Amino acid sequence: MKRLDLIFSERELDAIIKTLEKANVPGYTVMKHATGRGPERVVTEDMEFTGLGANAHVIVFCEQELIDKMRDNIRDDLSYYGGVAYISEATPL
Amino acid sequence: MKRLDLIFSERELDAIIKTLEKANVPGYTVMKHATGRGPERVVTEDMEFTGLGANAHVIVFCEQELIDKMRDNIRDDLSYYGGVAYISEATPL
Amino acid sequence: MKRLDLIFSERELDAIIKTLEKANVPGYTVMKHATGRGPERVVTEDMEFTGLGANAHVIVFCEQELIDKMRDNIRDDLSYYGGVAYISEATPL
Amino acid sequence: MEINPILQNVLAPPVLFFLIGAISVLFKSDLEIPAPLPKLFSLYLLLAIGFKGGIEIQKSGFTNQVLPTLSAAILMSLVIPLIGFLILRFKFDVFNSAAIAAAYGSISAVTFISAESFLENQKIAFDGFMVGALALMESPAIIVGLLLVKFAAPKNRPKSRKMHLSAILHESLLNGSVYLLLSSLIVGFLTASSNPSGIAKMEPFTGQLFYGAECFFLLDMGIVAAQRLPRLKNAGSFLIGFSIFMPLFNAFIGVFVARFLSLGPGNALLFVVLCASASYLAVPAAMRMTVPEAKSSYYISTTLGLTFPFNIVLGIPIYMSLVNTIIPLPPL
Amino acid sequence: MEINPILQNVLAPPVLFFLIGAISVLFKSDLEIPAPLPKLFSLYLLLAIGFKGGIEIQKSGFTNQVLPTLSAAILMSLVIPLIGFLILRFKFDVFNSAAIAAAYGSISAVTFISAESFLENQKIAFDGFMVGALALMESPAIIVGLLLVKFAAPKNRPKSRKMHLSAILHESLLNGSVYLLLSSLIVGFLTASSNPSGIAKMEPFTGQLFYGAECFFLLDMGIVAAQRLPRLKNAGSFLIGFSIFMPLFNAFIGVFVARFLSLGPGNALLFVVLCASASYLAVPAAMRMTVPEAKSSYYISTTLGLTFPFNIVLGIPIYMSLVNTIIPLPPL
Amino acid sequence: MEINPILQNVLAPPVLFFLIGAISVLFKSDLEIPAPLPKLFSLYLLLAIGFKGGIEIQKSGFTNQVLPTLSAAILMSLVIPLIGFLILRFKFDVFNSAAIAAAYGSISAVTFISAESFLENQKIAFDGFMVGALALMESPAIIVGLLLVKFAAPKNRPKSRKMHLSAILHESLLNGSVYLLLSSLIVGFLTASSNPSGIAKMEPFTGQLFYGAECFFLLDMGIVAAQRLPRLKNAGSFLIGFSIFMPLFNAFIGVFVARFLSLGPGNALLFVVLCASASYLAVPAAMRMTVPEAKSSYYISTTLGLTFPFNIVLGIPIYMSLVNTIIPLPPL
Ligand SMILES: Nc1ncnc2c1ncn2[C@@H]1O[C@H](COP(=O)(O)O)[C@@H](O)[C@H]1O
Ligand SMILES: Nc1ncnc2c1ncn2[C@@H]1O[C@H](COP(=O)(O)O)[C@@H](O)[C@H]1O
Ligand SMILES: Nc1ncnc2c1ncn2[C@@H]1O[C@H](COP(=O)(O)O)[C@@H](O)[C@H]1O
Ligand code: NA
Ligand code: NA
Ligand code: NA
Repeated sequence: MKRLDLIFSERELDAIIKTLEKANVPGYTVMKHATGRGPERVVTEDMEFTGLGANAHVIVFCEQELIDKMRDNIRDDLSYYGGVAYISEATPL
Repeated sequence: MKRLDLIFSERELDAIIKTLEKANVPGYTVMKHATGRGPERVVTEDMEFTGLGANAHVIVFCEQELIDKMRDNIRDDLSYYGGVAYISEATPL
Repeated sequence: MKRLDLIFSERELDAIIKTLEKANVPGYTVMKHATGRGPERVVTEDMEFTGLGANAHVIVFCEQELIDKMRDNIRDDLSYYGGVAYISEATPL
Repeated sequence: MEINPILQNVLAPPVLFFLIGAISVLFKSDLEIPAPLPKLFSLYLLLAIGFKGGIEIQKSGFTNQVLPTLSAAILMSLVIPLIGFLILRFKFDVFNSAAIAAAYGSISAVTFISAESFLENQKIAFDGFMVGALALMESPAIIVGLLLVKFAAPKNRPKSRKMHLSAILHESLLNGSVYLLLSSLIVGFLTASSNPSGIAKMEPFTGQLFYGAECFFLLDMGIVAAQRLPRLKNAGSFLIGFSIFMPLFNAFIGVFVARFLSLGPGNALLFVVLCASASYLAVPAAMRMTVPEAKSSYYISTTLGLTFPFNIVLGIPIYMSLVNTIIPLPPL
Repeated sequence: MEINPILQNVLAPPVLFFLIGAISVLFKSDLEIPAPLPKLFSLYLLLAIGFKGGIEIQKSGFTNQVLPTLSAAILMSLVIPLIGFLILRFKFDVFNSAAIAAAYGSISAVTFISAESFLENQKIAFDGFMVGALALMESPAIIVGLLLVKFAAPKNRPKSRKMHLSAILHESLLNGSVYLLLSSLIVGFLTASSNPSGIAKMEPFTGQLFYGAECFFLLDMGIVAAQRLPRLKNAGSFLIGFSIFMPLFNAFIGVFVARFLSLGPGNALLFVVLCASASYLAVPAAMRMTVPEAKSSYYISTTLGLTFPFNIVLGIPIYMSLVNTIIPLPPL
Repeated sequence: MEINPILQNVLAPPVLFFLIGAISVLFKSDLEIPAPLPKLFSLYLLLAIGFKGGIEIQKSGFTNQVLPTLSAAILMSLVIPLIGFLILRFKFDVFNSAAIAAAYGSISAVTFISAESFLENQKIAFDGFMVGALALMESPAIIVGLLLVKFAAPKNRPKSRKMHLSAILHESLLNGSVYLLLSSLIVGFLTASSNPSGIAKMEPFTGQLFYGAECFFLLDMGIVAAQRLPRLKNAGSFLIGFSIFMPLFNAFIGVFVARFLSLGPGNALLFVVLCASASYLAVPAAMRMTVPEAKSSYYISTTLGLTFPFNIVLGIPIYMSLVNTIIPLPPL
């Protein structure tokens, strides 16, 4: 099994979830209110009151083939507003 | 060292922490307010005001043997309300 | 690529971010409001109103060499208030 | 039934804000009241309802209408879940039936205060002790629901889920929202009896602010209800029908009980609304803990997505005209 | 221009709390208003502004000054972004220019209410229908900004970012803060016309509490503004100059329009402040969604880090003396 | 000491809500006020206390009782930590002793306002300038605590933790809660002197709402205190004894100082309460930053888990009877 970590602007969340659902992932977890800085040196803060929002961190545990299936769509999504995606190994308990 | 990721309903948190403490884990970290969807396609949202709450994400860095020791108890806990548990490799800095 | 997970008191966040920036990491993500327990059996809670705050969880995706460069500084930072740091493998999507 | 009271109800700020919230979801506006802000308002409303209710009960004392009304309220919250359970069993397993039935036996405090606002608007009197009925109707339905699970559930339920009576009482009486309402009621009662100057000092917070806070909370309820509504589709038309039919049915029983109790029109409406409303706070929280086999999306989507909006927007004026029709009928 | 009105403005609680917030950042105090508490206050202020504005509009009716003023307001929010765009294009690409220009064409509700507080302090009358101008000036600038992107953007913009008119209208009218302000205005209007008793019941929440909540929110705005300010350094002196010059320039145009409309000094100040203020809520949220090529740090640091504090602390009294100078001039 | 004032104190809404919160933990109710809502109330209370205090100080002016009282207050907050340190050193290392001692030298604003509510209830007059004493007693104890660490700590403390005077002053004066209280006090003062109409406009927020917000916050404090209490067990009976004995001891010194200052019974009680109360906001935050060697569970469990509830529930009426006994004694 793999673990996919996606970190991107909260505003992109609906698009990403749509991509995940379309690929039929077994599940996903979303953590909002993440802040951070990316390679463009823009610091994302949790300015919820401005409507800008912060980042979301999405974790998906799934098989490699599912990731391969989603790769292009996720990259598209992330290239729009920015964000990162990393894969690592994970074994179910 | 291993890294154990547990994601489950916040309402189950006390039970899981009891299991972790009983196994004498060196430490753990809890992140609340996670939302998500599981294999049963039920979307968990952060409806704190209804008392339902959202998911908790627990991270434990510990040795493999500890995980083996806890495995059955954690599986029991998770089979009650649902939730997922994954193990991956981790090296202390 | 590596994934570096840092978990420590929110009060230490500025110091850690300064360390990361000095090492010129490509980016980082911060999640606040994490709670937990460490080896000293002190439970950290989110008592924001007392000014104590909770823990922060910082994730950095970067190359091994960068981690080697930061190792001593991060260890210094963490030895002050406590906290943990673990490295694992990660592949960009 | 005239159209006027419905329109007048809809044009009150709390209902308008509820609709605004619902419409924002419909139109995909990104209006959002992020957690835990709604919790602030739900805690505040429970505290204020309880506190004011306690004062009213202390003031009015235990008149001879109080005890029969409160007993009838408890009775209704024991009977309604049983009826609901029997209906739901046609389509659902024991767990889901018990959980949904318990929600409809219990009450919604915000529906209750909407009915109070409606009465104030219509200048119809009602008594403070009705808050006592509100407080007393939260728990019994939970107990019935859990007992139904305990006795009707398949025998092979895992041991860890066997419920003891103590656990059932704990879930039904010490549930956060039940506990806050009940204990605020006691605080209000004690303050009124031993420290009346405290009432005036609390008034700006629990009294004057109340209506506005209600509006703000209903704005969020509108958003949440509209988000839940589409999930009802998966639940099927049986459950959709149930979430409209059941409140009407309960209202119908309720109005006859109110008549039997010789309640005035104001108290009668509140009694009927308590019967007709369904819980989306105390019961879901308790069921999630104790009956994880039940799908939370069922008991949340019905109560929050359909029954609550129905009661707030159409139900209350409908029940009022029901009360106005049935209560004055000559004795049988 | 005398120093007195500036000092008097600075010594009002909302401005003092703003300064306290800003100074806390300067002195590295760990004072913090954690998310999402500021959102509570921004939602509350929008709701209360809209509600009170709706009541005022219903009360005052559509006098013959209303329509010309509202039309002029819309016109200004269409013209200002065009001028701003032309200026910004000297230094920035189409995306950043359009986003920043839209922010300056739109308005800041908190600056508006600060001007109202200033007028009340100075005992200068103004009309409730100006809130209508506030509400109407939020969206057009967003539309202009997005149209500028649509037509002036490089042709090789990826397909996924081609904007349809429907998307533009959606972003400009259903943006959370625009939607809440507009719909609260409608609620206020409907309440005033069909349910006047609701006004009194809302008053403690939307009226009496307002000034204090404004202070609390401005405390946070002071913190946020002071945190954003240093980021302007990276943006360069052109943008720093722009964020002071543009409001002054807009105020200058605004005051002549106000004179042309024969507005009294109170309404004139509010009109000028609407022209001079820049949006840090609706526009950034919309631009972030639709023009990700624009750097959010640009349109946030300028509006929130410099223009907003400038307007709150110095701008309002300056505009007042501008109004006092220009409006009474003999006709040309 | 009669039982009556204690019962009367316990039956006031703020204390009742505190008890409700504590009991909810005892009974394992899932009542919870999620973060960051408690922060909203703690910020609000500091802002309102400061603002109202500033107004009172401006109104009353600097009578000839003000300066001696404020000086005595500062003196007490310098002396108490020294005494506490000497006592604590019997059992704890320098770091823990200094941190705990600093907490007891500093003050708890909520204990102070509970004492004010108690006095209002008992219709005993007190002066607004006592808020000045509150504000001035927060920082000196932090300074003493940090100086104790600086000079008494083992010489092998790592270099990174060597504290400079500037860092000590920063922690003690720019700590979020100290800063907000002090600066709100200044805002209140400035508003009262230069902009009196602002007072009336703030009154609903900082005045009328205060009592209710205090109740809501105390509900949470009850929960938090009861959660912390069991952790005291690990700390041992010495620390448990200390957290009851130390406030009583400080109250005892305080009442004689109050007598020496010829304070009236109201001001005397407030003075005594300031001496007897311990900080759970400013001091823990500062100590956590600068003395990580000290166990936060020690200085939090004692102040929040035992001393605070003791003062709120039993302490205040006890101190009142102490004041009533000692103050009227014939001069020595
Ligand atoms: N190397 C990284 N490690 C961890 N998080 C990152 C990294 N790069 C970017 N991020 C996160 O992704 C968000 C969006 O980055 P960007 O691609 O610059 O828009 C940032 O705000 C960070 O939260
Ligand atoms: N494959 C998965 N990847 C990430 N998170 C998951 C996955 N499956 C379930 N979850 C999380 O676990 C929670 C409980 O899932 P469930 O087992 O369906 O009750 C969900 O709400 C998700 O947050
Ligand atoms: N073994 C562990 N696994 C996961 N989180 C840990 C572990 N040890 C410590 N932590 C986190 O690090 C924080 C600080 O720990 P400490 O080093 O005891 O101060 C704790 O509050 C936990 O959130
Ligand atoms: Na019911
Ligand atoms: Na403008
Ligand atoms: Na003290």
